[in-house]
Amino acid sequence: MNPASVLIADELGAEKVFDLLRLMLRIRRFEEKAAELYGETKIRGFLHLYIGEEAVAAGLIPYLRPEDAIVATYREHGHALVRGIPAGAIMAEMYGKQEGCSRGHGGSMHLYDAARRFYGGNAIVGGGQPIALGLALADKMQGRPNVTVCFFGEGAVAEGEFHESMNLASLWSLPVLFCCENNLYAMGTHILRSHAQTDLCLRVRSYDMEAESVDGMDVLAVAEASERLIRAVREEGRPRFVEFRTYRFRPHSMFDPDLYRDKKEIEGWKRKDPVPALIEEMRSRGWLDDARLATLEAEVAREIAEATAFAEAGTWEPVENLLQDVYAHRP
Amino acid sequence: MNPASVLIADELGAEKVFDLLRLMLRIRRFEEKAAELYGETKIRGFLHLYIGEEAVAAGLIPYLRPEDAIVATYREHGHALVRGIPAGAIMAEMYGKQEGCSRGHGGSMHLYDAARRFYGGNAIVGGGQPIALGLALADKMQGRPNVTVCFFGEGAVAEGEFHESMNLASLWSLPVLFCCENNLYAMGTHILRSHAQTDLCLRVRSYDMEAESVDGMDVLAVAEASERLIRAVREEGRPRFVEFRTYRFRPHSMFDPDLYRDKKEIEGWKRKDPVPALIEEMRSRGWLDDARLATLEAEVAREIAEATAFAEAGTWEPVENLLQDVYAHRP
Amino acid sequence: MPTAPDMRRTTYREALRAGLHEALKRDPRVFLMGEDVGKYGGTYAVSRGFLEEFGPERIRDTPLSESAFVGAGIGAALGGMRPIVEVMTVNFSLLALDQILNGAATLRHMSGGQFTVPLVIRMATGAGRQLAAQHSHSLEGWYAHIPGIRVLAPATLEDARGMLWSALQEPDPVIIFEHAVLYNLEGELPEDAGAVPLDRAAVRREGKDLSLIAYGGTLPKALQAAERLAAEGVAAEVLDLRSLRPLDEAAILATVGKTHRAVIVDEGWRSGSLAAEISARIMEGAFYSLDAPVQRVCSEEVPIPYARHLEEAAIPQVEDILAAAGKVLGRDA
Amino acid sequence: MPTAPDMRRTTYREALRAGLHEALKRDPRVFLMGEDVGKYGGTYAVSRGFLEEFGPERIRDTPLSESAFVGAGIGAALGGMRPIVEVMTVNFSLLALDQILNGAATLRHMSGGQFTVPLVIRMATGAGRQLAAQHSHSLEGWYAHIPGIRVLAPATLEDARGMLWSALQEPDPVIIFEHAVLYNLEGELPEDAGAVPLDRAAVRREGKDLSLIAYGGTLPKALQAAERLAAEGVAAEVLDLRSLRPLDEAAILATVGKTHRAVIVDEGWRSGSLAAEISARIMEGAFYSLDAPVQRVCSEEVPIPYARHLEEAAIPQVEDILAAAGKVLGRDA
Ligand SMILES: Cc1ncc(C[n+]2csc(CCOP(=O)(O)OP(=O)(O)O)c2C)c(N)n1
Ligand SMILES: Cc1ncc(C[n+]2csc(CCOP(=O)(O)OP(=O)(O)O)c2C)c(N)n1
Ligand SMILES: [Mg+2]
Ligand SMILES: [Mg+2]
Repeated sequence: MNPASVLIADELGAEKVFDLLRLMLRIRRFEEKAAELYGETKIRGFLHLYIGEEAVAAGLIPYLRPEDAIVATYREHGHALVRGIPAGAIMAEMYGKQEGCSRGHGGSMHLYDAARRFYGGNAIVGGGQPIALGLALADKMQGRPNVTVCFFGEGAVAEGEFHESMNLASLWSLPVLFCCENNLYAMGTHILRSHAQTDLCLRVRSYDMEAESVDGMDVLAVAEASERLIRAVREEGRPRFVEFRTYRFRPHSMFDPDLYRDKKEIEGWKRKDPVPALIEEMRSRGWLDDARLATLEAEVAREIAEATAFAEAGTWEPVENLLQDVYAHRP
Repeated sequence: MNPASVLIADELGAEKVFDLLRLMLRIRRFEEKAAELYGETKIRGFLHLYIGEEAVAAGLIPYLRPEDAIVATYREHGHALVRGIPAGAIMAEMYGKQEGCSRGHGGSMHLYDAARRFYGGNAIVGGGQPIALGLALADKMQGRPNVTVCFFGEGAVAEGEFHESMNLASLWSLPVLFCCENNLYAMGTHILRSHAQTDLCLRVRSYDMEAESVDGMDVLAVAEASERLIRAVREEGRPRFVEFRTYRFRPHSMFDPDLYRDKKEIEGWKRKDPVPALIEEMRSRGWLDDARLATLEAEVAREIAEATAFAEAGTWEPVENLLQDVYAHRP
Repeated sequence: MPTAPDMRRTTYREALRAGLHEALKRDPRVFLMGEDVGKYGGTYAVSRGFLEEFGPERIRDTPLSESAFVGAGIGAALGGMRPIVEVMTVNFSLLALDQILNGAATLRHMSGGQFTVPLVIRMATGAGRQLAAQHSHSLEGWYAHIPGIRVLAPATLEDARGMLWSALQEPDPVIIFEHAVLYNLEGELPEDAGAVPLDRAAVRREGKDLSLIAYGGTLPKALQAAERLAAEGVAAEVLDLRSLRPLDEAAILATVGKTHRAVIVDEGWRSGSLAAEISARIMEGAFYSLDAPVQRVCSEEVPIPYARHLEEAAIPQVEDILAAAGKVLGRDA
Repeated sequence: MPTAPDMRRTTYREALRAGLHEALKRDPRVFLMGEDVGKYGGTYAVSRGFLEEFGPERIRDTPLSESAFVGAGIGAALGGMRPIVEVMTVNFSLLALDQILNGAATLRHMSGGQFTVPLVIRMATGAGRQLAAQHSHSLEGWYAHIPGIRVLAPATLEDARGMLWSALQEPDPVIIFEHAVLYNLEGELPEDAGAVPLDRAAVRREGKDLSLIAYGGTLPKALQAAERLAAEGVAAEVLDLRSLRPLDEAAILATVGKTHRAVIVDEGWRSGSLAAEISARIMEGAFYSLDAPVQRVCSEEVPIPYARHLEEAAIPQVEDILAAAGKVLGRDA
């Protein structure tokens, strides 16, 4: 826990901090279950776990309004859950059932929810950034005071789309909060082997955009920065960039043998695990005891069990529907 | 003329400075002729004139070694001429004759010369930058102490390719000199409407690459910087970036009605015309008199007349050859 | 009894311009964005004066960032606007192809039908102006391969005038290809010309002896060839595809069913051309009514060269159509 | 008398790996570059251990910058190297398509024959692993449309082993598509397996009743279908295209000339598929020897869905091939 976070906790108070814990736990347990179900071949295709990075989605997304928009990546279960997509709809999606939040068409990498302005879910690295520009442009042109949040990894920063999007967002003053989840690796490629200059904020400031780095393993730090930055984007009507320094505890995907990094490095980062860190802080403040934690765990376990049951009970879209929804009206 | 250029002239001496003048004049007169021939429909397609920007190619390219490589754009007559491609071969190319430097396949936008390591000639804005990386990589991997110079406009800086190329060049320490010919406009789009941050050097430094701006209307300043920067790239084996601040006196292409800029702005820049400026400086030093200038003009006029005659006398590639050179061996 | 509307002499360029003007006037959600659409007035002068009339919010000059501004078009469409994105020419659209294929075309289906991307993308296409290999592509066939988008090729003044508005009424992404040699095409257009239907091909000339199937820049050539054939007593029917995706297969089969012989004229490179698809559809749907194998007149498989005579040799010409017609009529050999 | 070479049990992945290993060993100008080819060991583990063996100069991990590193491959080839660029999958290759089409494919011709781009690009392709719409493309047909490049689709262990070396001997750019479902394909390969010819299609099974024409990921399915047909007394010939550009038209016409009936199996979306080109070639070259219209078995025109049953329904299956075979044999209706 960063020293400043003590003050943030004071300010947020026990209940809000408890909410942050609940969000992180929901992601953690949901993904642990997903990994298990992958082992049972209930879930297939690519599955990218967010475990270790929960503080980012949990600390940021609650500060958005329902009218705000989110563009995420293929590593987006956490973002979807925090945004309020029911766990059952996400799980059913990963099962490929038509009760899934994308009717089973998308799977883990393509969670969508139009009502919640959750625009995915993009399996092309860097592909979501231009779309975020447009969402923000539409809000701006229609005079809606909304913010679009766009998540991506540090690996995506090397793509041409990043550059074009930073420039256009700044040039046109689009209300986008660009959130780089810097977990140090793009698959097996360490940031030192993908970026000539690893100070990404420096890079971003060269587009005349404000940028800052935040400890992404500290949900309180994330919350403080997010509240402030989302407000700034909304008020100024200009984009901002924030880098959350984080780490994924699991391999890139279920296919990744994870041969490129040291077990010690992983252990080192696990010591910064945002979930126990917050529990520790809360306990020391007397905001959490074993009983309350057990209750929370039980509540989360129930949610996930229900989600799994929902997915299990889900139905397969009839094959006759295959060509539906390619066009609004089948031409 | 910049105050520092006085010292540069001292250092270079009368003959070297005269050579610079000759190069600029050759470009200027060559292009004036090309424009005339376009009017006569001898030349067709796109024709992008470099008039106004001659100091850049004339001041830089002479400092390259024959083994160095050049990647240019569709506005590359000047670069081709200074690199030593015979004016006749260029003119014939623009006529579409098989004596052209690209057998008439390319026209004005695609001048090539393998022996002179002149790699074009690229009609896709930003398209040449990745290729420059590879040329430099090949030199580096084969232990050749060569430099690759890559020219592009400030408009190209907005393309994703620019970003990817800067990063990769810096990350891999590739010996490329990136030369941005900032003439303020990309077709009709002023840099203020294409870049959020118009200090392009600031942008480039964020890739951990050294960058500087040079007055591109002053051939002496260009020469000084070029000699120094080419040497630095060669010695350090790392890329560098230089922005030449320049201006095109003519419309973007022969199709451009040039409605987007003020005649006054053009007049203002014409007062910085690098050709009369250098003539002036040389006269004041007693390095040039009317007679010598007349001789030079006559020499240049003869070269261009011969080039035009060469192009006129050139032959059309037989239509039966159409499918030649698509593959090394016709499959 | 309605009187015939007044006719007005105009050009393909002016017709496009009128369509664009109408769209901007009628629907406040419509805006135009792309390189040099504003201050410059549009590369082909289609939007000249619009910046002054509609302002920089709705006539947006973009930096050279094809991927970002096409993607921004997708996002703006998702956000309730009706963006018209101009990609200057198809040659530069490759830089935005990922956004089109993996974004615009897939979002509706991938999201289980939740999202709608009412985006219109305009681009110039084709060779014929000595712009050489990198500026002379005809990639309509590639776009016509992509499920989830519609692809249009206006070849007449009516379609240049009307397709844009119709495209804007579509809830799905539509790509409109304007052939660069057509901008100066002249003709008559009713004063009240407007929206046109999108999915149907059109018989531009009736005939019974063979079918010439064309689109975009090859339509005028097919019509010229038909004229020449008529002089020889051969009645060629000319079908203008108009919509390249979906293809109006019924119209294709109908004309072949009538004439029993077909030549497809397509400026794309032969191998893997849209013409191949049409030939395959005829194979599958009208094989037994064919009196001769369908022929294709396409571009030669070469990067389009600069020199005029080579460029002309590389792309379909009236003579090539006549030669192919001779073949299907059994008049050669 | 030479004795038969020793056979060794191996996989498509191992065969690719052996080919790559050999290339790196034999030619010092060869190097491999792409995302995660080094430290990670290659997305499909094809280059695992190579970084340790050949070092970071020759096994180059790149940032996520498809356009830049493919373009760098072009430049390196121009500069005398023999780069092998791995684009992780065809899905990401759109980001580099401009470099491929406007650079690699055109430089020789555009320069009047001065430049040579001996570049090899490898990429995984295809659906079948529930990776959903953005990760399941089969765009071989698009690449096969481009003059100036060669396109290969190894579908057997021999080709996985041998095509790379042959490709590296070509002075022109070659794209090799490795179908993602084939990596685990097992079989026997001679110990001394090596280079294979590039331009020729191969008859993988002889037959006289109909031709199944396939490539890459659809070859095993075509072979299974042939097996099933054999059980019903129908002798299907299976032609493996191997080279998608140039197409071995002679082999296509030869098999159709023999069987008079053909089904083309292609994982690309139907409209504008490579299968359309093959159908058109048969139309033009073998029309009079056809006993029935050529049929295509392609992917349905939908972004490939995630759910297994929907994905299976979207891409060609053995049952679909059998149904099409029934059609050309006149056994339906
Ligand atoms: C354009 C593109 N190239 C390559 C890939 C394959 N790929 C998927 S995720 C990934 C790494 C991305 O790293 P980063 O942006 O840091 O995000 P993280 O996975 O670490 O969250 C790669 C290379 C892809 N999906 N899209
Ligand atoms: C990718 C791409 N997009 C658009 C164009 C059309 N175009 C040609 S030149 C040009 C302006 C380029 O400006 P800049 O890079 O500043 O170079 P300058 O022409 O000023 O020398 C544009 C938009 C193109 N050739 N390539
Ligand atoms: Mg990462
Ligand atoms: Mg410029």
